[in-house]
Formats: sequence, structure tokens, C-alpha cells
Amino acid sequence: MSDEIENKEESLFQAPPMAEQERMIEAVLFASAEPTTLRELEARMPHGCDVAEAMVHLRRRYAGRGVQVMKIGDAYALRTAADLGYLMQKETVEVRKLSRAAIETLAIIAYHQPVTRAEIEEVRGVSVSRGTVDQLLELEWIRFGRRKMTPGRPVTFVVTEGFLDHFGLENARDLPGLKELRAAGLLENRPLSGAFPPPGDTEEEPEATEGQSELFED
Amino acid sequence: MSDEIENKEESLFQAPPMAEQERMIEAVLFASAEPTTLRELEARMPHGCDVAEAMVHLRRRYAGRGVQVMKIGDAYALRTAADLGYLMQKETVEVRKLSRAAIETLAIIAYHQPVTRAEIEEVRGVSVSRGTVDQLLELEWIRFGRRKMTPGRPVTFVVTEGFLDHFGLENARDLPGLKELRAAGLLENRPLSGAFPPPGDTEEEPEATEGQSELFED
Amino acid sequence: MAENPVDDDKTSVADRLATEALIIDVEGFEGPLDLLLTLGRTQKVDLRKISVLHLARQYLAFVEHAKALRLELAADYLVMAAWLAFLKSRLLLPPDPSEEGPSGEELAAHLAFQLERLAAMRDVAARLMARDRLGRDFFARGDIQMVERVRKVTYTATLLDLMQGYARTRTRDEFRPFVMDREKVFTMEQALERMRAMIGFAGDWGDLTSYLPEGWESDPVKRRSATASTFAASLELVKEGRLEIRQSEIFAPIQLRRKD
Repeated sequence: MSDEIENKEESLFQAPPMAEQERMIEAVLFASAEPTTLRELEARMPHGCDVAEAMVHLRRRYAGRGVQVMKIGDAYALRTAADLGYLMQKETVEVRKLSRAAIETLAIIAYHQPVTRAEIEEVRGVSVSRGTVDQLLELEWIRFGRRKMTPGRPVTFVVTEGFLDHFGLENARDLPGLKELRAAGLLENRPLSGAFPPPGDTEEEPEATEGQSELFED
Repeated sequence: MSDEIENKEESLFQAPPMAEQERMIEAVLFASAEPTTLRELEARMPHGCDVAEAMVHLRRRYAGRGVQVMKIGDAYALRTAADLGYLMQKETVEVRKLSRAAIETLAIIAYHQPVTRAEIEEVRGVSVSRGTVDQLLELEWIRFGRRKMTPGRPVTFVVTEGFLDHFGLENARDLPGLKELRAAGLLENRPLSGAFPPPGDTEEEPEATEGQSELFED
Repeated sequence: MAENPVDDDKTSVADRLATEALIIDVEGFEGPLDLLLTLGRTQKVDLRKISVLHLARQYLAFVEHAKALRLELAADYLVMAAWLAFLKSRLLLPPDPSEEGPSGEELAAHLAFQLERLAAMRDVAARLMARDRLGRDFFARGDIQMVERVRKVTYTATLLDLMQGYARTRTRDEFRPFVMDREKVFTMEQALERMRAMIGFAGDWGDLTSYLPEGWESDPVKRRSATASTFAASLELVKEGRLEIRQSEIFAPIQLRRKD
């Protein structure tokens, strides 16, 4: 599209009043079960809208209501207020019970992310079974993150937006107790040569990196 | 004496304030998959609530908003305002899973890029249909890369920014390798059938040779 | 109970139950670090001020006890026991200045750190799971009914699909028997195909070895494979009634002739 046409369009379709913009994002958020990013909202709204400002108004309007505007990462979603959960027994979905290993692994990923498999094992002192990671991946609570810039360039795990949504977190920084853990130095990675070695099951490690580097050599 | 007890009981089970009742029906209507009747609402709410009155308040509150309380027969439901339907057009887009062939082709391109069609076929063991490649091009998940400096100078395929965006990757190099997939439980750890299949085990052969001949067809 | 050995017959039910309880206990721990954490908790102090020496003794006693009961202990537990025994000696002996690596104190501090970290992760994991959760405490829109019915098909796939797809193609590769690792294998199908083309010309008795494909005669591995498959293919053709086969005595050359 040439500049000229775009300019014309802008003047032809002036952005709707703020109250109307607020209605619009309200409708869009309402219609989708998944969190919607500001970018997605913008793409859907008429040209020239200030979605961020409309969101401020909308959040204010829903403050204290039975339905809330929740921020999840860069995205927003309407969710019922947590204190009314007891009214919704009919809607409650049975979440698959996670094993203790899966819960701990999830917590380690959330608090230490991005974290490699070897680091998870270091913290837990046992090897991570495949089923555990698999289960968390399938729930879409974790995903692969970028590779570590350490020898072998191991893949890392990070938590997803779905994780934040499920636990009602705006941000991974809002994880309970994160600040205290960090202040106590418990999130630092301090390997100590000669210390008790992490559990076995490491025979795959070197090979894995080999295969990978081969893949990307050129 | 008995009067006192009765009074006490009444105060114990006093209905929540009207503002709270309004919040409650708001949350229930929002979370319900179907329109909800006043009777159903009543059954879910604490004793002594006046659901009809709360509904009047709620309807008033939503008057003119992007979301409306609609009466459908005897039941109530929250719906987006009819005049904003055009904003939701994108929501009705039918989302389909990519075919297995397309996913595999896409995966091979992502892992081996830049890769030629013949190379994709070699990895997959079957020929790649034109439709599959076209579909991936149309989705803007792959694009043509530079030509290979091999006889025939075949074109190559690479993945796009759009691909990285869709799959939440920063870099195609962050994709986990085969060993890492196995470690995460995404790959069955089936034992490698020996290079020498037992004599009775030849029924797989024809299929395999078929793939092979296809490989060399063009 | 390990102090007065008794006959198997006389072992009391209580003893056996105790033994079993311990097995269950060992299995109830998720590895040595978990066991150490539990032992450490009995000291009832801040994990940072824990007596690693005392902890090491407790752990070693536990392992000794398990051994006395002839329990199978996972290798992990024994590695930890060895390491703790080493740590104990380092803590008890005066530091040797010529020795390389971290001191006993540093090792002990690190172990305390590991235990504290594990305990902290357990704690936050519990807090995380106790949060209000989607689908249990708060809810998404229940009815995602759309107003407009404009249909446009778009395609999607998740990263998991992608990776599983890749895994699928790669494992298929591992199972495809002839691509890489079978260059020295002459399959029966190959032999059969070759023989079918050749037997038309085999009017008189000819040695089996003369039917071996070119380039497969010298390398012993290839020769063996080609001979076996050619022989198997010959038998197949005999069965089909297209070939005759004979051998004058054991280990004598095998001869073939077209059957008309």
C-alpha cells in the first residue's frame, strides 16, 4: 500500500472515541478464551486506536467485579474472580494430578528458567525421568527455550504463557517467594568441583550435543 | 430464648449484599457454557439471595457495554454486543491441524535448512507433494532460500520469521536435537532393529523398497 | 536387631516387618539428597547451620543399617555414602595445605546449600500449587460462541507437533535397514531379482559362486552375505520350479541349472 492511500485512509477513518474503543476490546477479550495480546487487539481494531489506553479504562471498570481483566505476560484475558470459584463447581475441570517429581520439576523450571535438564537434576539430586518432562510439555506449561552458551550448548526449559494463565500470574517475576529465594542466593547456580556429582544417566549428554552441532554445522 | 436462636440463625445465613450477589451471577453467567435460568442461578447461590433483583442490576450495569446480558427464553447469557460482531470475524476462522506430511516437511526444513526438495525426500523417505510445499509457502512459514551450488543448482527452502514467531522460537538453532527429544520422552526409545532382520521379518521390506525407489524416481 | 543374629526360622514377624518398612522407606525417598534432607530436618536447625558432620554420620549409619538388612541400595545411595565418608574424613582431619580442590568446609557448605535449595524449591512448589488456578478457582469464558460465521480455514501446529514430526522421520530413518549400515549386505530380494534375470542363460550346471554379483567376491563380509542370499534365492527359485540344484557331497560346490 502506498503512503498516499494510507494517509487518505487515516483521515477517512478516524479512530473511534475512547469509550467505544473500550467497548471494542471488551467484546474481543470476552469472545476469546485464550489470552489476547495488545498486538492482536490492535490488529483487530480500527486504525488509530490506542489499545493500551483503552485497556487501562477497561481494567478500571472491571476492578472488584465478578469478572476480572487479567494480565498474562503481554496478553490480557477475562477471568472470573478467584474468590467466587466455589460457585463454579459445575465448570471445574479435573486437572490431571501431577506427581511430586513433576511438581518439583515444574517449580525448578519456573524459578530457575531458563534451566537445563542437568541443572534440574542438580537441584533435585535425582535424574529427571522422561515422562515428567513429557507430561509438562504436553500440558503446555513448559517449552524449550534457547540453548545455553555453555559447552555442549544444551537446550533449556522455560515456562509458558499457559503456565502463567493457569496459575493466575501476570509474569514469571510474580512467582511466590521469588525475591526471597533470590536474596538468599538459592537461585544461583553454584557448581563446586569435587562436590557430590549429579545423578547418573548422563551417557546421553555428550552424544546429544554432538548430533546437534552436526546438524547445524553449516 | 427460641426467638434468639432463630435470629441468630437468620443472621448466620444472611444473604450477601446485593452488590455481591450481582458479582456472583456475573461470574456464573460468564463461566457457563449455556444460558442459565434464574432457577439454576438460585440453586448455585447462597441461601436467601434475590437473583431476579441482582439480574436487574447486572443488566443495567452492562447496558451499552461491549458485552450484553441477553435474555434467551427463561435463561440469561452474556454475549458480545451485536454491533461489534465485525471485530470477532477473525475468531471464527477455522483452525485446522497441519497434515502429518506438512508437519514432517516443515520440521525437516527447520532442522536442516537450507534444504532442497530432494534432501527433504531423502529424509522422509517418500516424495514431497507440491501441495505440501505450497501450503507451507502460503502460510509463510517457509520461503525459498539461495540456490545450492550443486549440479542443477536446486532451490532450497528455509523457515521464515513468521515460523519462529508462531512456534515461539527465537532462533531455529534452539530446536531440540534428536537426543534431547528422546530425553524429553518425545521419542519412543524403541530398540534399533538389527541390521539383519530375522528371516520371517521381511514383510516390511516391500514398503521400504518402495520408498527407496520413489527416492530415486526423479 | 542386627546385634544378635538369629536363625531365619526364628526371625520375628516384627523384624521382618521392620525390614520391609525400611525398604519402603528407601523407595519413598527420591534419591540420596532427599534422604539427607529428611535426616537433616531432624536436627531442627536452620539448614544453613546444619552439622554436615552429624548428617554424614546419620546417612552412613542409615546405609550400614540397610546393608545389614541386605537391602538392595541404588548406586546413587552408595556413591553418596562414599562421598560423605570422604567428606567426613576431610572435616575431621586438619587441612593439608598441599592438597588441591575445595576444602572440607567448602564441600560441607555446598552440601548445606544444596539441601537448603532443595527444601526451598519444595516449599515454593507447594505454594505454587496452592495458588488460585484456572479451571479450579477462576474460570475462562465458558461459551466461546462466535457471533459471525465467516469461515476461513487456517492451519496451525504446535512446536510439540513439529518436534514429534521430526522425531518420527528421524526414527523411521533408524529403522530403514539399508540406507547407511547395509552397504555390505546383499539382500535376498536383490539376489532373487538378479537370479531371475540370469537363470534364463544358465542352460548347464554352473557353480553357485559364479552367480555372485560383481564386486562382492573379495571382501569376506560381502562375499558371505552375497553367497547366503544367492543360495536362499536359488532355493526359492527351485521351489518355484524354475531351477534345479545339486551338491555331490557335504561341502562340495553347489551347482545350479535352469529347469525347463
